[in-house]
Amino acid sequence: MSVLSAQGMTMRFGGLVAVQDVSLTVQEGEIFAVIGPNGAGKTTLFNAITGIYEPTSGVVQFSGREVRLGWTALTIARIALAFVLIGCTAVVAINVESLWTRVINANYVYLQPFPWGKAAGDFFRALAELPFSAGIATGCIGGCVGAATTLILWWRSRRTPDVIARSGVARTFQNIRLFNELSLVQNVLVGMDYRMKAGFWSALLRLPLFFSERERFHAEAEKLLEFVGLADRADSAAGSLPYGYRRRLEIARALAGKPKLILLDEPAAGMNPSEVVDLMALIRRVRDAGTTVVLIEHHMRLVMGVSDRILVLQYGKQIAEGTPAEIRANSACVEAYLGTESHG
Amino acid sequence: MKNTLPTITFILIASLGLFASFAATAAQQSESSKGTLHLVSSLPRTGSANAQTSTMVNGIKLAIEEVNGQIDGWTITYQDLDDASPQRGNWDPTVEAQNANAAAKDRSCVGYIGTFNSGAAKVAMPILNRAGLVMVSPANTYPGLTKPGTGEANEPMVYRPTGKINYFRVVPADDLQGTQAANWAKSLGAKKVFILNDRELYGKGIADVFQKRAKEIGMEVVGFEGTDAKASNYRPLVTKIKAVGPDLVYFGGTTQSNAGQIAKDLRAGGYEGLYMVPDGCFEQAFIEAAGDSNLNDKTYITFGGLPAEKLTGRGATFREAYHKRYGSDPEAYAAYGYEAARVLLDAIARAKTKDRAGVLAAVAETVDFDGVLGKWSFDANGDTSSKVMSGQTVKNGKFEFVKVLGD
Amino acid sequence: MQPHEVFLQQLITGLSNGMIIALIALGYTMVYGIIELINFAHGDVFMLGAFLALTLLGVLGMEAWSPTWRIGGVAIMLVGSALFCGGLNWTLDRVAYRSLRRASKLSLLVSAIGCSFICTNLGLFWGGVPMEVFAGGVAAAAPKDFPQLIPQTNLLGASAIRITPADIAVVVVTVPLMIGLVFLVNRTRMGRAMRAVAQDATAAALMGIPVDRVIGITFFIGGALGGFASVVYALYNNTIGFQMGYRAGMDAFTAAVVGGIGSLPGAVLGGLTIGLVRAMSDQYLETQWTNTIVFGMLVMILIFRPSGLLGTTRREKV
Amino acid sequence: MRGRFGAITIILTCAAVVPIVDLALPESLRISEAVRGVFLYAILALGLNVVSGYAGLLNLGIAAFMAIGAYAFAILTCEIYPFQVGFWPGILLTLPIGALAGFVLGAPTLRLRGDYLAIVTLGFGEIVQDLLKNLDTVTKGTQGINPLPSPSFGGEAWTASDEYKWYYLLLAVLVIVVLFVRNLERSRLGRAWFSIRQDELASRSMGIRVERVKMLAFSTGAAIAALAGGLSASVLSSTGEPSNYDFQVSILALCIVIVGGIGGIAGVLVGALVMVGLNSIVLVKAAAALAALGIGGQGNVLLSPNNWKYLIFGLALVLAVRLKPDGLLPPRIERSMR
Repeated sequence: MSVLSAQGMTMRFGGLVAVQDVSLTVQEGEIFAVIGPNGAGKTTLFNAITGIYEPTSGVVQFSGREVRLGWTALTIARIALAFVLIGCTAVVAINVESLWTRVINANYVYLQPFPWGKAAGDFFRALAELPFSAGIATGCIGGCVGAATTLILWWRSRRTPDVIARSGVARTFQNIRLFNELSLVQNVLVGMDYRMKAGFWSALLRLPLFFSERERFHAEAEKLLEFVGLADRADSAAGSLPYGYRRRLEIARALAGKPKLILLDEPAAGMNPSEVVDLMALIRRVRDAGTTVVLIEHHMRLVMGVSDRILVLQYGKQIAEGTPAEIRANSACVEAYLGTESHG
Repeated sequence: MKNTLPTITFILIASLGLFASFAATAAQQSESSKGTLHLVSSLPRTGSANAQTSTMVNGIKLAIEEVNGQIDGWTITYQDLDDASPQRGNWDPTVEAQNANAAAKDRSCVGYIGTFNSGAAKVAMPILNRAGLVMVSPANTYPGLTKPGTGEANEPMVYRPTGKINYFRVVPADDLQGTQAANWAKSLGAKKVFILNDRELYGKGIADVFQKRAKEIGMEVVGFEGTDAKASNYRPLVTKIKAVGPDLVYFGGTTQSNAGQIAKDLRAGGYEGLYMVPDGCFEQAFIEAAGDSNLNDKTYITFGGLPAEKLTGRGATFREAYHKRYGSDPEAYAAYGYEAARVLLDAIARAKTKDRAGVLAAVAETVDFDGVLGKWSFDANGDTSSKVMSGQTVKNGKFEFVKVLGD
Repeated sequence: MQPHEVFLQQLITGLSNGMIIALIALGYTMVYGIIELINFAHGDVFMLGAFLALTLLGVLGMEAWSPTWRIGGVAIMLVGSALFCGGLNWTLDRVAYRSLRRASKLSLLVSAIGCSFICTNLGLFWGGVPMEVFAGGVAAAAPKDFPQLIPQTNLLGASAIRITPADIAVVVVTVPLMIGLVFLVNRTRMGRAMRAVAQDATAAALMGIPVDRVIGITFFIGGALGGFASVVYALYNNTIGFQMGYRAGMDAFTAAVVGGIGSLPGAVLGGLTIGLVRAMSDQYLETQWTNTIVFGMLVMILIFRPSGLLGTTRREKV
Repeated sequence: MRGRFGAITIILTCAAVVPIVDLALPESLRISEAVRGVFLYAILALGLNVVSGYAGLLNLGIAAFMAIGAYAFAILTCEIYPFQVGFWPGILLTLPIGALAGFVLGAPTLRLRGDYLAIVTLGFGEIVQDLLKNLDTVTKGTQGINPLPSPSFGGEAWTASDEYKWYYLLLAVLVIVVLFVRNLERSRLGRAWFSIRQDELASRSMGIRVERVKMLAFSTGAAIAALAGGLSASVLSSTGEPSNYDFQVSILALCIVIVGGIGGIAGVLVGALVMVGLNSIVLVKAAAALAALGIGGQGNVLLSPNNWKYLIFGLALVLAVRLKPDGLLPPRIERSMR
């Protein structure tokens, strides 16, 4: 079954077409590589897949399902609720002075007990007697503004990176984006965040759930750091890590959410040959642990060494797809990419 | 952690040290035979009200200098407290409470001159009332501070937790001035009035009274709007005013809340009717801010008391003394400040015991006081009995007395 | 006045006010565009410019000049205030901001707030200068009258609608400045350098652009615009005071945001929008609600266009 | 991990002994009343620190929430309104009311980029003052609402003169707020806040629901600010007037957070001491001392010490960030987070 399927992806920025009609399908348990010269649109493709960009056209499916918040009953209920609440608020807000005079000032005599029942009655009577413009019309306008705002905000958040990450797709970044001021463990714990249950109140009041969860996830995070070989630095700040280790930490952070699919953007960039060998082993271990891997890479030895299948992009278009052996035999690819690479 | 502790310790010690050194200098007191009686004023000295409060403090100092800082062998000392804070640029309730508490605790303090803002008075009054310290305000005009039934249901009892009256003011409250202003507006021939207010306690209060009175005596109120004191101009509002065509625009507000700019924009916008403002604008700074050509002949100012040049007796002496001391004619606020200080000094002289209780009792007994604002007494609420209101206009860039307002 | 006359009059007033706001907003938006700093001191630099203009007016005795000479006087004030404000803004950058380029943006902001306080206080002192135009400096904090060099008489004669020479002056000063600025930024070497620094200061430095100098010049130009604005403002409103920088600055900053911060045409559009909304709200609603209306408009615009009316969504490089 | 808690403990312990030291000093040297103001600002700044320090959302209108807290407390407790719920329920209710206000402002605007949000909050700060002024049937406009109840533990209600009682009450509230904020900081939520402050896109790509997390920060900050507002109103027994909660207050809170060291509790406490101390202790006493010495003449604006306060405050800000761009006590997050 395909873990990731992207069909007809096109990404346009103004006049520039960064990715044009690219399709790819990644099977479960695969290591899939996307290669191509600089500026071929690889990272843009990743960004479109992970929701950082909204593709100009094309459909992305994870495990056969398009990840996008849909029109559910809940959404409609939310918009309706916004309409009612904001509409009512608008009516009360616009008329607050007259209502206050009628309900509070008229009923309250200094230091005498307040007739709550009568006041409540007065409140509704006053509401009912509002003129059309201050009552129903204001309510409708306020409600429409509220509903439109809610709709817009919801629409913009339908396919954001967090929605996609929560569906089990993790990624790393080409220009490493760690949380430099946080420690290594903390970085990994951020990746685990959406698996945690303890919320605001358990943190504030230190409820038992907070402690049990903290214990559990800390242990797991340390295990993950061990998995990528960084256990001995767990408590130092990520910003203090040497470059080569940062990639690993990013991979650990990405794995922390137990994703089904992980996208690695140039994981070997800036690594020396022995680090690359370690990385290849790590990528295989990740796959063996049950996570499908998609990677962008320039480092041909790594790509050819670990990939099951390779997609070649040039100028935003896909020019070939196949096993490493097929790509090596494809003259167009060698010319477009491998040829230039061998000089560099 | 290593460099944290020294930092904190340093900061703590430094701030304590700085404070202590200042406090120590502040604590210096002069010695005299019988002892020291201390007066303080608490006025906003930082920020926008600085102009008025400076003249008030001038007035207070003049009053003390006139008795050479001595009464019956007691030394009178005076401290000018600021109830504004730099970050606020305006009166700050926390600072006002601090001032009041400090005065309450200082046993040698027998009189508290203040506040400028009625809002600040609400904070200070209960504190001073509990301390039994007399408070004389040179500027508060909010009626609810003294007069039952004019403010909220619990006013003014709420400011007198001990039940005794310790708060007095030498200026008439808004209810008097607003009413008189409306009467005068009608006698000037105004039929349609447009009322503006600066949405501050003073301006809104007086504009409300003006509106009520204007309706009672049959003027048509064609508009009532709250302005924004920080606005750069009021041209759109002036267009709105012109569109309804009033003969008089009343602005409840002060020079600080942009009375001058409103005058300017009224003229620049082509409004040709009359313009009337309360005593918050009775200062030369108003004419300077508005530009005399915008005010001349068509502007009317009400004021609780008589203007300096119309004063006779006590007032005339004051005017000369002030001019000699500061090189300029006293303004309304200087007279209020001077009057407040003199009431206190007079009471100290009369007091049987030279302590808080004695001074408080003496202030309350002030009868037929011969002051710069006329001859007046404090009534049972602590208000001045002076009902003299005068009307001014502006001619050739100077205030000119028109008449004494009365019913 | 007929209803349509009232409407037209509010349109004129709104546009005049809007132009002044726009001119101040340009200074904000330029500085923001280049170092992403909300330059809180800008409003106060603007205020000091107005004080300089009044001082020049007093020193040269312009009130006594004939109407034609007065136009020359206005030109002197414009140039003087622009140079002064530009220089002051440049100095602030040099003294208070430059050393914080690498520090967090918030430290920079606090530095700007500090500068704003200092400038406000300097304005208070300036108001105490013993000169006749400052009322002899007796009440330093009081608002100061700025004489009507440009008369506020009606050019349309007895018509109910008023267009005054001051309205015309606002347009005559503001529009060429805006056009000149757009030309400067889009067509000159300096403008190109500014845009380069705005996009990526590090890359610009690597390309041999003297980044600090370019930023300094941007501050100078931004300040100079504030200086021009201060004279126009003073001529139009005829009052200045040491606390006028706050509201003027806030209106201008709102204008810059409404238009899309960093965008020059946006700042102009934003300024005009705010001027018009203020005028219309004063007329057809109540003055006391005008600020609320402007704020509501700001929020609504930002909900529907999160980068302002003419702002471009900046794509984050991933 | 231990380090910062050490710093916080030291500061709070010092604060606790101030009144005791005070009693041994002559009247004019006592400062505990002024330190009370430090506590209120520290609570306010802790609220702002959650928003601006942890989550990195520049909020220039925190005073608006303080105003909302103060007026909510006043309307709920003052005897001229029918509700009169009493001090404790009133103070506790400021929290949800503040949080709700934060939600109302935040819901539509929290998606905005940094400085766009800043201008919205700045505007909100102005609008709340306007609303409080304009709706004078409800809020009494600029009159202020008074008197407000003060806590009583069985005995008589306190007055403004019971300074040591107030002192310890405010200190206790400050300690509770510090504890709660610390609990949040060292939790999943605090981690998420730090992560979005450093790199919003990366945290989003890690599955952090940025809007929700920001909203929690915004509402928490607003709730704490509202609490500070309620307390300050209760101490003064009056709300003062709406313009007592203006931009200057927000700015002072922001300066406290940044000068102290953004994102750390100890830094905020030190910042509050330094900034408010400078403002309401050193400058005030200095001006008073100079005036007592006869310095501060008439006529010349330069001679009055009061006229220098803005300048000194501004210079202090510029110098503070110049000398210590990361604040006096910059937090080391990788250690404090656990």
